Amino acid sequence: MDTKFAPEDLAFREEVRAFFDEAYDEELQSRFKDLTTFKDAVIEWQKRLYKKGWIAPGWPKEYGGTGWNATQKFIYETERSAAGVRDVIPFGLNMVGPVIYSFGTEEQKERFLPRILSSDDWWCQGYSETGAGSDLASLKTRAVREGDEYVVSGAKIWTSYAQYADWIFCLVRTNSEGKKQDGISFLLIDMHSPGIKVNPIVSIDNHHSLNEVEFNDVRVPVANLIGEQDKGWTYAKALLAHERTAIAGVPDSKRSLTEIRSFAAREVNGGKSLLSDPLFQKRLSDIEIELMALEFTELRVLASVASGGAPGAESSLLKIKGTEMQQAVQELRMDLAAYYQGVLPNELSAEQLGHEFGSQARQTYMYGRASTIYGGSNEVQKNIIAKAVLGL
Amino acid sequence: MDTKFAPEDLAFREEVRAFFDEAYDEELQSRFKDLTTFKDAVIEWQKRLYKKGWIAPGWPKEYGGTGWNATQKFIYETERSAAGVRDVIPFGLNMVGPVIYSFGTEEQKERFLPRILSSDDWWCQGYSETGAGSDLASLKTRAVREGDEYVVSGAKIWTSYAQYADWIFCLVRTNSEGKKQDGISFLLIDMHSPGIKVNPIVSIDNHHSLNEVEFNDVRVPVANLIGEQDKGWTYAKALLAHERTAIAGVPDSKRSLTEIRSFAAREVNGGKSLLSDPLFQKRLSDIEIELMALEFTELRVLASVASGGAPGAESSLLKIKGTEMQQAVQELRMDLAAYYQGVLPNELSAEQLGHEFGSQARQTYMYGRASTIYGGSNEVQKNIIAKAVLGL
Amino acid sequence: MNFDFTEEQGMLRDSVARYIQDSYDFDTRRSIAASPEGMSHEHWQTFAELGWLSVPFAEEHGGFGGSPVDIMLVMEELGKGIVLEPYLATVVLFGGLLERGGSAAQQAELIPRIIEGSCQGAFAYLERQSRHELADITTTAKAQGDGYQINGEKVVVFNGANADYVIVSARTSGEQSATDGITLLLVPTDAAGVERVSYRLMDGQVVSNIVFNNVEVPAESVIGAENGGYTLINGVVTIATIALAAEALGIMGQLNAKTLEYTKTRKQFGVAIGSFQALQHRMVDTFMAYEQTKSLLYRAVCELDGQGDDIAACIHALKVMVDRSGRLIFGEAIQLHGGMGITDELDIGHYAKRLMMINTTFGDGDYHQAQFNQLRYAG
Amino acid sequence: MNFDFTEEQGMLRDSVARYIQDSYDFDTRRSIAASPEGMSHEHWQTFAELGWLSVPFAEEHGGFGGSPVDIMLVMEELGKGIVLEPYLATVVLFGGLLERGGSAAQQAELIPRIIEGSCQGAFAYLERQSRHELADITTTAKAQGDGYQINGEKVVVFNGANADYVIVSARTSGEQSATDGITLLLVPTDAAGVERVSYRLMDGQVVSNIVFNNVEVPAESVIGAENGGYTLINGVVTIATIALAAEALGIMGQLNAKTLEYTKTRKQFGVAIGSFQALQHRMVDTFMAYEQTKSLLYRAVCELDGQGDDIAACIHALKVMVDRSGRLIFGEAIQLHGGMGITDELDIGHYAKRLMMINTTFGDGDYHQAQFNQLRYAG
Repeated sequence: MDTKFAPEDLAFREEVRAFFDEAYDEELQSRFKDLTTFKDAVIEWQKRLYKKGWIAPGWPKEYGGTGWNATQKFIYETERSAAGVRDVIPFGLNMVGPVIYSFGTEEQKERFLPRILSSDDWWCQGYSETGAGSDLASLKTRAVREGDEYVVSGAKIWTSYAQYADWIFCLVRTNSEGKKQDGISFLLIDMHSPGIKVNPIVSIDNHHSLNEVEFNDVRVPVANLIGEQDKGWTYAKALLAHERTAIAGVPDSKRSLTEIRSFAAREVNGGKSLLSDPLFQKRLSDIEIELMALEFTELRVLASVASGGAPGAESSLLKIKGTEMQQAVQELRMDLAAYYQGVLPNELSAEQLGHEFGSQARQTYMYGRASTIYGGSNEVQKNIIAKAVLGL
Repeated sequence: MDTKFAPEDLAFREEVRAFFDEAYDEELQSRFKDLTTFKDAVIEWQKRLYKKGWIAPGWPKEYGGTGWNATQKFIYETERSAAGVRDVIPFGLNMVGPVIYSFGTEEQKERFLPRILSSDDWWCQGYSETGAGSDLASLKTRAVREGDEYVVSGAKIWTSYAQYADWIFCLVRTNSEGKKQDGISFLLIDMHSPGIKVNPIVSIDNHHSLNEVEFNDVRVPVANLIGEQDKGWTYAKALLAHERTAIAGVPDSKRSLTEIRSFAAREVNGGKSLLSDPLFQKRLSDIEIELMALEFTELRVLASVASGGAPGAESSLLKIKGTEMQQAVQELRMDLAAYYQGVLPNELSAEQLGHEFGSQARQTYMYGRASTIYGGSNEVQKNIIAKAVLGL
Repeated sequence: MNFDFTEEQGMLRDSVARYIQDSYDFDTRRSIAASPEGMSHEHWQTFAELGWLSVPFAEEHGGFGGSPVDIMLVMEELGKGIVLEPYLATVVLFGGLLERGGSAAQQAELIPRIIEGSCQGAFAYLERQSRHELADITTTAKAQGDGYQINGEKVVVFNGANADYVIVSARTSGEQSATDGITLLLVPTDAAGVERVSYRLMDGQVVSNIVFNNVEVPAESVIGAENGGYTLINGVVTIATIALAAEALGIMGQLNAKTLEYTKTRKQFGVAIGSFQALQHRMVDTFMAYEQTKSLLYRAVCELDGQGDDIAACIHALKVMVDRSGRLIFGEAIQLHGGMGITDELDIGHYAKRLMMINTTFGDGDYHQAQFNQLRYAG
Repeated sequence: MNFDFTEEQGMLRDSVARYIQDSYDFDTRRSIAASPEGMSHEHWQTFAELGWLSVPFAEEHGGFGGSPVDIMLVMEELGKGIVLEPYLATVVLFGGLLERGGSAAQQAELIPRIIEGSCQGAFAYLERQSRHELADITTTAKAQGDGYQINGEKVVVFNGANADYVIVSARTSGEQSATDGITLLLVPTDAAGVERVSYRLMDGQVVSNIVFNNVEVPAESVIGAENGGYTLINGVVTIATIALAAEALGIMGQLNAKTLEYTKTRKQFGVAIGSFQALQHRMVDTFMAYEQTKSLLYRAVCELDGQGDDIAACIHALKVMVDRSGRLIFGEAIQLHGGMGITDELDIGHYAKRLMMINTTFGDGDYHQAQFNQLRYAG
């Protein structure tokens, strides 16, 4: 049992720090905050990572991955978060990319992977449907084969950034007989195809990142099918456990907690800082202690994956606890803002208002409510643990 | 909406206070604490109440009740608790008594009620069985009619004070066909009958109050059947809602909280009293605030009962919240004792040990775990609310 | 001892309930929220005609002579519709201060106008630094000639944008956070030196930051006694807290009912999600939280004019309970509505945002728990 | 970075696990708990033979030269059997103080005897008033001739009844709660003036109150430096806390496993109660609490000899987590066992009582959370 860093690990850490320090500059950061420049800023940042060779730590080296060991990945992620560097958009790099290199044809790999790595294609995810919710497999979007094409009709919902996307990876129903998990296929669909319509959804944070994507007889070449027809559920499932592990977001929660501490030191009530208030301290440490544990729970899962295991039901634990902690952090930050949490974005400047972070704290909190719903609701995760780990 | 006390209410409150002050004397109180004198002390105290005419506030006046209105009952219970006066043993006075005057024959009323009021008979309750648990109606103890007698065989469990009891009221199966709730009968059984065996159960608090009661072909006159054969479930159910309301025990929890405050003011850590510790204060007020609410929730239920309603599923709320609060109070008191909670009773005197209440605090806490299990577990209460109130 | 309402109270409640039901549906509310003023003068006028604006005022000024119970009943029903019109700001706070501390002349002039719906008011008490301390005041009122000169800034003033008058808490003596030395002054919002910057909050209301720049008011503008403002503030905030708790209760009831209804109809894995026991038990928890909040609200109202001496503790407890129950209830409502719960389109999130704003108004749960602890366990 | 154990560590763990499984069932434990000494010398001798008593000691004294990881593994397995023998008191605390602060002569004399099982020790640190403050000491040691005279009383001394020697924390200078001025002294329990009153705790162990009445010991009895006892105490309590957390983890694992098993077999309403979703989700919560506790324990062990500078915070956090998870897990275990859960007959309650005693040893969760807060957020 050993969590010491070797000298080469420490050297790597220095390299990571130096890179972020230089490449993640303030000009770029300011462009993330403005909706009109957001998309370009994301692409530019991801291209910088690509140039450095660090765009895909999770991929095998042969497909463009970094070839890092578990310790290096851990260091990278920790430093990224500590430096406040935003994570990459996951849909291409962490979701469809691994599916393509694991289950795609050679032609698909050659066609799609390079453009995912270089961020020349923006991907989005077409899993959820209105009627299905956490019962993902009951999806109804239908693909009927006609010659060399599938004709897709139906609708996907909660699709993040569909308004920017060049491609969408979809689960579609190609067969209605048998178990609902059978008869699902995994299709890659060009978002510029005729018959696709993107309907924006404004979310509870007054923001537009979610969408409904309609498919009206959209024609998709059979060459865009991943693996075998009707076997898409298998490919999707492999992805889900990885997604859940990533969702825990422990480093980001830790960083946010550090930020909260500095805010709380400045926020004064009745002459005393919130940070010196024992009840506030208790809320802080309730979270910090769980996060200290969760950080090691994640390491334990990663270590077991590194030694050949697959993230199984333990990833559900990470998802549940990780999102609970995210929400607790978001709530604490919002409470810190007191009544300034109520202000809408873009209403007044911080100077006019007399407060810095209230509006953003609330938006993060409100949108954060989704984290216990998406990726398989936390209730479904508990069902998974009950069945797979506890044998109930 | 009005919770003011009228002048006659205030006068009544004075009378109650004066009575407790005089009648619940220290000599008596010390006898409750010793197991060898416990039973006699209980009987003596209940006889004093009987003499005063206050033994049965819940009974109709015609059967020996006090004829108090809801306000008087509330005042009586509040003062009883505030004065630290123990409640009466409920099995005769609060449980079988009401069943007898509601559903019994004239002969049964004449025979049993006076001796319940005078505490000449000690009653115990024969509901639970090993295999049944919260699924009370699946009970298996069997009564077969032979001429003018039932022959009872089986066993009841978790029977409090069976070792002192003269009588037991039992639910027994007289018919195995149809729904499990049908075919149950309500029998009054003389504990001195041949074939009854009482097996003590030592509980987690190292105490003996619980028992298993075995029935080996015990012969019970048919005259001891309440109401109709096979209809016992109806009579038992009427009782259960009343039992749950009583279980909330808000006045006792309030009193215990007051005691905890005075203990906490004297308990010092690092030069500061626990009562001045903000985290301890938070635990105190978390409970006190819920109790302030629960006291009014109980009043609202009582008020609706007084105006003709029956305590329905709301009594389940009282049971759940009331027992949760009891356990929280017990836990706080135990934590106050720190390591002295570990000491077993009768090991050392308080003087030798250096601490007053640790052992008793732990015993109360440990036995208190039962409150969320008995009277229909809190899980079952939630099922009741979900069904009856929420319509799920 | 009884928890029944009088026939008159029942009629008042039904009147509000019916109006919300018939004339204030979610789409109506949405369009009012999108209007520049964040309220509808037309609806306000109807409130006046229905007599709701007269509830707390004495009969001599044309009021209904109602009790806190009446305020509670109105606010609970307004909560069910997340009504945007400034009942709290104008009737409970502004009107309440006039009723408690106003001179005969002030009352005679303004209360009838409030009742008829022609006068909007606000209470400017918050400052940038004050957070939850009502006495943390740096705005000053200096005696000058036959009156006062006011300087300073107030923030997040409810209904500040629509108010004809604002009552401002200013320091006439004492240290920054002293409860002594606070004076309440009535200021017309069109007075010289009053500058308003208005903006919208998440719950749809339009509020203002108000700068007072050498604003001059006559001596008769004082509400109550000079330096004696804190007692008045405390008194009106007590009633306002009960009003907000009642509004919150109305919201919680709606959230629970809507969530329950949704779980009965929404199907997953082939069955209504309301059939899942884990969800049932959580909905029992939200049901209990609602009932406990109602009990504490009733307790606070009874305590107000009862024999108890513990109203302050009761108000702190109520605020703690509203905060906790509110978070639990809107949290479960959003979670159980799944993806729909996090859309702007559904009403659930709007109920949640109003609850959040109520929680942070006059101090959040943590603040009030600390106050409760101080009151009950310190010293 | 890895979380694997060495082959040697695996063998050690298996050795303890096998023994508990084969030779320390619940009935055996029950009869040992009922014995006057609350421990079995026979079992202790076997522990010695199996080498467990040598784990933390240096090889020069015949020890195994083990690390905190080895202690952790042994204690977790002992926890599974709620073993009564005084491994913590004699090996971890008494032995740990000798190993850290004992003179060469003290070590050479006593450590081999601990390892062979012929010497029982205790650490007397608690006093009536001290609660969770290790430095709150009124027992005095006055220099006298070529040694010290000790006066005072220590309470709840683990293994005090069986100890041949006790290491006592006494004040040689400084104020009552000062961390400076504490001296550790080795005292034979048969020394003149040592009076023991022994009694049994809920977890079966026999402990003592020990009065020191003009007890005289030579200067060589000092462990470590005069007035420098606090650092030694702090160091050994850190290891002891990890040991207790490991024991607690073993217990929590057993409680979860037994409860899960019970819910799979116990039938109500015609089905196994484990099929109820509300119970399933609660058992997922206890599973997560167990895993989180394990993670924090591993973190603390890694921090001990790692590059981190944060071991104190980690130990506080661990104690908080053990307390919370423990309460949750034994609470659910009792609740889900229903009536059986509250009987003395079933092992569940005994596991619970040991967890409760662990929680209150060296400070409960609330105490450690306050310490954590002080360390991390104050100043």
